[in-house]
Amino acid sequence: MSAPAEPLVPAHPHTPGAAPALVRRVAPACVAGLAILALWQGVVWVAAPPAFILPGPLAVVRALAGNARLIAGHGLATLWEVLAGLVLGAGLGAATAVGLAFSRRARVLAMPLLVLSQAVPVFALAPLLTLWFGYGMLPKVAMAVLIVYFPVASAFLDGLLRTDPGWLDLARTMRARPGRVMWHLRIPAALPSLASGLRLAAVYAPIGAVIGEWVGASRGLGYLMLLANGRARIDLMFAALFVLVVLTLATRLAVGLLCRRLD
Amino acid sequence: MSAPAEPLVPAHPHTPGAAPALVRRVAPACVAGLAILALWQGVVWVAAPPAFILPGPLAVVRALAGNARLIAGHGLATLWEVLAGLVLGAGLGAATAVGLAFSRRARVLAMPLLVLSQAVPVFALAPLLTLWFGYGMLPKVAMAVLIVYFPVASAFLDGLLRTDPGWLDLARTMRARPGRVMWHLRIPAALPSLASGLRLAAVYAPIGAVIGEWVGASRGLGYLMLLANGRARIDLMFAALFVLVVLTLATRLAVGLLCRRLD
Amino acid sequence: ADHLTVMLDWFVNPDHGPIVIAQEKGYFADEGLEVETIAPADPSDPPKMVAAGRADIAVSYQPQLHLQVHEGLPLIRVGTLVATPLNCLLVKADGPIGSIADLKGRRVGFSVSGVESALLTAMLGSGGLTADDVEMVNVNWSLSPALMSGQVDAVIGAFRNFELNQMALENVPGRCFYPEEAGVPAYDELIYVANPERMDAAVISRFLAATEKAVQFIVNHSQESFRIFAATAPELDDALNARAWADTVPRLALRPAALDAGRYARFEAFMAGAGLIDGTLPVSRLAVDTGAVGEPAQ
Amino acid sequence: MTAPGITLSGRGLLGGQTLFGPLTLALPAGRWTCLLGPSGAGKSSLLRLIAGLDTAVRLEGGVSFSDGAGPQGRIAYMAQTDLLCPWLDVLGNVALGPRLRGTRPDMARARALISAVGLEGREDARPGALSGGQRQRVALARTLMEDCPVVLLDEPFSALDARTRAGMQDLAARLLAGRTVLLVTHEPGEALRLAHRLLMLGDGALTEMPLPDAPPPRAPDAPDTLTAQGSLFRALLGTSGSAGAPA
Amino acid sequence: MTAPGITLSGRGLLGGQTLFGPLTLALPAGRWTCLLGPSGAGKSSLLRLIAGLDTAVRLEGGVSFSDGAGPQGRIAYMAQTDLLCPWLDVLGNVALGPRLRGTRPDMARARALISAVGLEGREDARPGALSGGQRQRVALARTLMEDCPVVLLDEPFSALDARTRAGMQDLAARLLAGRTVLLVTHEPGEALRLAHRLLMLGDGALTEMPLPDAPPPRAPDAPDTLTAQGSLFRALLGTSGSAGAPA
Ligand SMILES: Nc1ncnc2c1ncn2[C@@H]1O[C@H](COP(=O)(O)OP(=O)(O)OP(=O)(O)O)[C@@H](O)[C@H]1O
Ligand SMILES: Nc1ncnc2c1ncn2[C@@H]1O[C@H](COP(=O)(O)OP(=O)(O)OP(=O)(O)O)[C@@H](O)[C@H]1O
Ligand SMILES: [Mg+2]
Ligand SMILES: [Mg+2]
Repeated sequence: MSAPAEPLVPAHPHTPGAAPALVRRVAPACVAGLAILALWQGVVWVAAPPAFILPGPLAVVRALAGNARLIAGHGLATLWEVLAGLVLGAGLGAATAVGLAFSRRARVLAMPLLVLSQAVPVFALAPLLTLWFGYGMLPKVAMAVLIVYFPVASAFLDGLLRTDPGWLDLARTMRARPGRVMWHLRIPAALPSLASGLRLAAVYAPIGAVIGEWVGASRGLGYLMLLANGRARIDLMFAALFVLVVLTLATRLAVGLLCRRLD
Repeated sequence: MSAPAEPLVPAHPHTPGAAPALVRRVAPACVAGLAILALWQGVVWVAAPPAFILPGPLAVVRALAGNARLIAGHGLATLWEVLAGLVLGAGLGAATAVGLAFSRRARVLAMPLLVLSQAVPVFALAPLLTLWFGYGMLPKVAMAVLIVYFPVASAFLDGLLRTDPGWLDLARTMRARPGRVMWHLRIPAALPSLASGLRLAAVYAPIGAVIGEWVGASRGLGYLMLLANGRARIDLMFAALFVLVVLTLATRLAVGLLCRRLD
Repeated sequence: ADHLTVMLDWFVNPDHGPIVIAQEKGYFADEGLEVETIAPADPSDPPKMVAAGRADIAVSYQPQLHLQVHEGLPLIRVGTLVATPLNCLLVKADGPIGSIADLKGRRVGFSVSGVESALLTAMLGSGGLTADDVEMVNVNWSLSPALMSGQVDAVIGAFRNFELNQMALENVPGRCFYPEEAGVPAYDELIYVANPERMDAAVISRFLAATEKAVQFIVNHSQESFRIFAATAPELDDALNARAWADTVPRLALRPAALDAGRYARFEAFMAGAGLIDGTLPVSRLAVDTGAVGEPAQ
Repeated sequence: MTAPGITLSGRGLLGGQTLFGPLTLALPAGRWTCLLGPSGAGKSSLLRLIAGLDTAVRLEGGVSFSDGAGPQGRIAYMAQTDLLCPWLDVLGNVALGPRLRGTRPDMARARALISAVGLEGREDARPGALSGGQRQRVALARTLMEDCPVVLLDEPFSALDARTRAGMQDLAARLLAGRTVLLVTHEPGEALRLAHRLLMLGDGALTEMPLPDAPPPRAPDAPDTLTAQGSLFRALLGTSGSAGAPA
Repeated sequence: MTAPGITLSGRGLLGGQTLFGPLTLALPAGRWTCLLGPSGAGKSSLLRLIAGLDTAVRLEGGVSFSDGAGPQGRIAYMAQTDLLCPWLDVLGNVALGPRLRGTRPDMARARALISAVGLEGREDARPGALSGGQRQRVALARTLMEDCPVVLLDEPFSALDARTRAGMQDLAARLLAGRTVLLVTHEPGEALRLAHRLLMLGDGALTEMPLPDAPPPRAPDAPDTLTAQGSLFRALLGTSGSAGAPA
């Protein structure tokens, strides 16, 4: 009797199936969107928070439709900040990790500064940022960069410090130059860790931009949310929040797709 | 001629040296503290921001000394929140990662919710949290948990999904139970990723607690900082901030030491 | 004793003097009340919590009340804490802004509230300007630092009893343009709001009576009352609060329960005119005098 | 526990190309089948196909067991790499199978196997502290610990010196007597010692090779073993392998 | 580029215990030295000590080169595991050395080596798509690519079938003629084909073994090679190894 092996244990999770990557990723996103809406409606039904604390999806959809152009404009501003922050922050973070991976002494000195950069709350930083960068797009991007930077640097550095010692031995007998070892061995071997950091950063970038907008802004979803909150337009605030969540999910999805190549 | 091999490429970075771990870790911390002070004084000298934006270290030390008991009391409150948040958040995050590692379908559904939990700004969440948890220590711990949770879950999950397929093949021929494979193979193999997540979380936990204190508090460093900031007691604010930074560094250091066993 | 949860608008500060003093001097206890105060970090939370039934009384702002009632929050003003506007348009005393008209082409910072742009627009109108003549920037957490460091030329949303003193202490003296002198109808900055569907008018009357006694004590014994206030928490005992206390005392409502219906009608009309609300509601939907016999809230 | 016979038949496709076959690989029940063949011929792939594991090689055909049941839970598989868990000590690695199944491992048996593979006293060592041959022996002990009716061994003795190798062969022959065993090896002498059936995979086809009459395990220095070894060796050197003529 | 002779002398300590020695391991300049010995005897450790790499074994003594210089940059080391980079294709792996030194790799040479090890046409394959023996040959090609006066090979042919193995031996013998080579192997026949000097590490001591008179590489089926092989095999089986008597 022919017995094509039945999987007893799930096969390697990254094994690609038959459908093209995009479809396989977009379908889940739709499911995900529905899941969020369902959760939301569920919370509204079960916990029954008053509408001025958490309005139901319907009210928010109505606000979304009624303020589509307004929200789109602010959303676009935030989107640019997110993209700029993500690219710059990831680049700086990766560069920092590589720099720190070279020298234990540098790590001892710089790690606290990295930690410091995350430990200082925005409102302490905000006046400094605006003093240096003014009120344009710069402080928002700076904030997104700051928030993206750390997980990328930290996760990538962890990976760079875990290079298989066998490869390092090999490099040593090959009389390799440290820079070359970094580029040809340690960095490629640590790419999965970089991907891990980037996936985290993708989630943090939008909230970073929004926080940057609180520092001082006249545009963006963060600004719109604060404004709507101040005007007791809770439905509008949640509509903007909804767009922010969608933007975050989309960023995470895109970065996730890009990162599959690094794993 | 005897030629004891000279290292051409740095040896494996985790190779322990001769000094005991504690000393090797505490000395850097002191160096780090000095580095931060130096950077701070440097910024004050070079950029010369007005004292109401960034006071010099001296003024802050004076404020620290003058308000030692006040700050210590608030610091202690925050410390408990941080510890509770870290333990709970890391536990929940690790548990989530393990749960999600079992099923691709669960991941597709749950990842967006995880992302959602990070994408929603505090001030939208705050009324909900207070509605559910009141004004005690609970909403602060909840906020720290929320912030710790995500990097732990995300990084650990990444690791759990990267198990060497060879081991999974072995497990399959051994007719292993999925739960056992998780416990005996996938989790141990992913511990370095968990460590990566925990190291990140250690940095985020204090800021999470502080953000929780903004949700509504009459204790804690976050409360003290906002109060001092609102009342332009910038020296007091920076004194509290300094304590927060030290607390964050200490948390990171402690978690880092614990995590060496996982790498 | 009846338990009463009171949410302040923000962290404890001299604006809350009457509540703190009533607590410390035992006036609440005298009225058979057990009052718990809670300080939030976001001033827009307390009314929501009262509307949601998580607190009995919230300290809020009159302009906010108009917005919130129009958005359907079950809220009503039951008393007054500070009976004048505190908000002001703040500039540097030695800066280039000598009059509102000088703001043309300048940058004005504001904080979270949505009302402030309406106030500013009205004030600009008194100087012959429109909203398009200035650039509005949300500076959120740092009103006075933004002004003092020259990032903006003026800020709206600063409190005259605080930010002025704060700037003086930093040796960057400031100057206020007062909304009520520049085209904005006078309003009550700080009010007590309750949920009309849940509130017990009699208990609230007793609460207001206690704070009235506290206001009297503060007005009569300004120095001593500040010492009592400052002794409640170490972080309150500083030079700024001492100065702010003195500037706050004359603005406290001497009759917390008293309702000036015309003031609410005028501000409702102003808000409608500024396009912040659609139509106007009767004052009875906005405010109530809990002591008025035989006149239940509608 | 009776050992089933196994038959794999069909064609192995790699990408669009045929790697081997169509062929039929029959493993007689309770017997040792040894598989020789040039590097890259598809020996490991055949093993994995029988074990029911994913391979890059697609089998156009099927695998059948003489008792009609599937491969589940009755195949012990020793891969070409040792696949030891670095976080477990030697004892833990040997007892991995029962642990993964959630049954109580027979620790006495595990210890006995460790000492049988010559690692007594190293029970607490981590794989990182073992030499290559020691690691391979731990993997062997782990496979023997499984006590399965079907055992697939992919070059299980390749990292061992002659003496240790002979010892391990004896051990395996003794403990796996009566099991259906498929042994992939590059050592003709090893195959001649252990095989009931000796197959050569070359040019995509299986060829059965002659064996001495004596039943395995055969003495390595018995005259007809040596004769067979000589002729097998010459046959192997004549096989067209994937290694080109050295330039 | 003249190949230096190398002498390692001293005692190897593992924890507090002596693993080997005191002994002197002399590699004659420009000659092949083959090292046999039971699993766990310390062969790989000796190799790593000569290469100047970290080992768990501490050498109480030293390594000296006949020309007085150090090991830097003139040792090619092929470890017991292949250490291929999974993100590089075969060509990239073979050309790793020059890349790491920042010099321009001689791609024609790399391709020639790949085809010499029998992997022509697989230049673009990733290590994950190679069989065990193919991976080992890529590692060999990478080592040969280094073109160093000193070459340390740790069981370089262990995963290869007899025919491919013979081809690789010929290739290595030809390309490494005149180099100082230390070859660790478990195959007596291999040692007898290639060695100028044949050493046995056993019971912590080095023993020199007799070799046929013909110079290497010797024909595997020459009569005195076969005779020597028989006696060496018997000697090896008599050596007390670390594997206990199978229980
Ligand atoms: N993922 C893959 N993609 C393409 N080809 C592959 C892949 N995996 C294996 N191969 C090829 O399949 C063939 C068979 O591989 P297999 O591992 O079965 O060989 P083998 O006979 O075990 O060789 P060895 O004796 O060297 O271990 C090899 O030529 C190999 O290059
Ligand atoms: N980190 C370590 N800690 C303790 N012992 C170790 C460590 N590394 C190696 N050893 C021991 O050192 C001894 C020599 O190891 P080595 O790898 O040199 O052996 P080998 O002769 O190459 O064996 P094989 O033929 O199996 O490869 C072994 O007994 C091994 O268990
Ligand atoms: Mg194979
Ligand atoms: Mg070895």
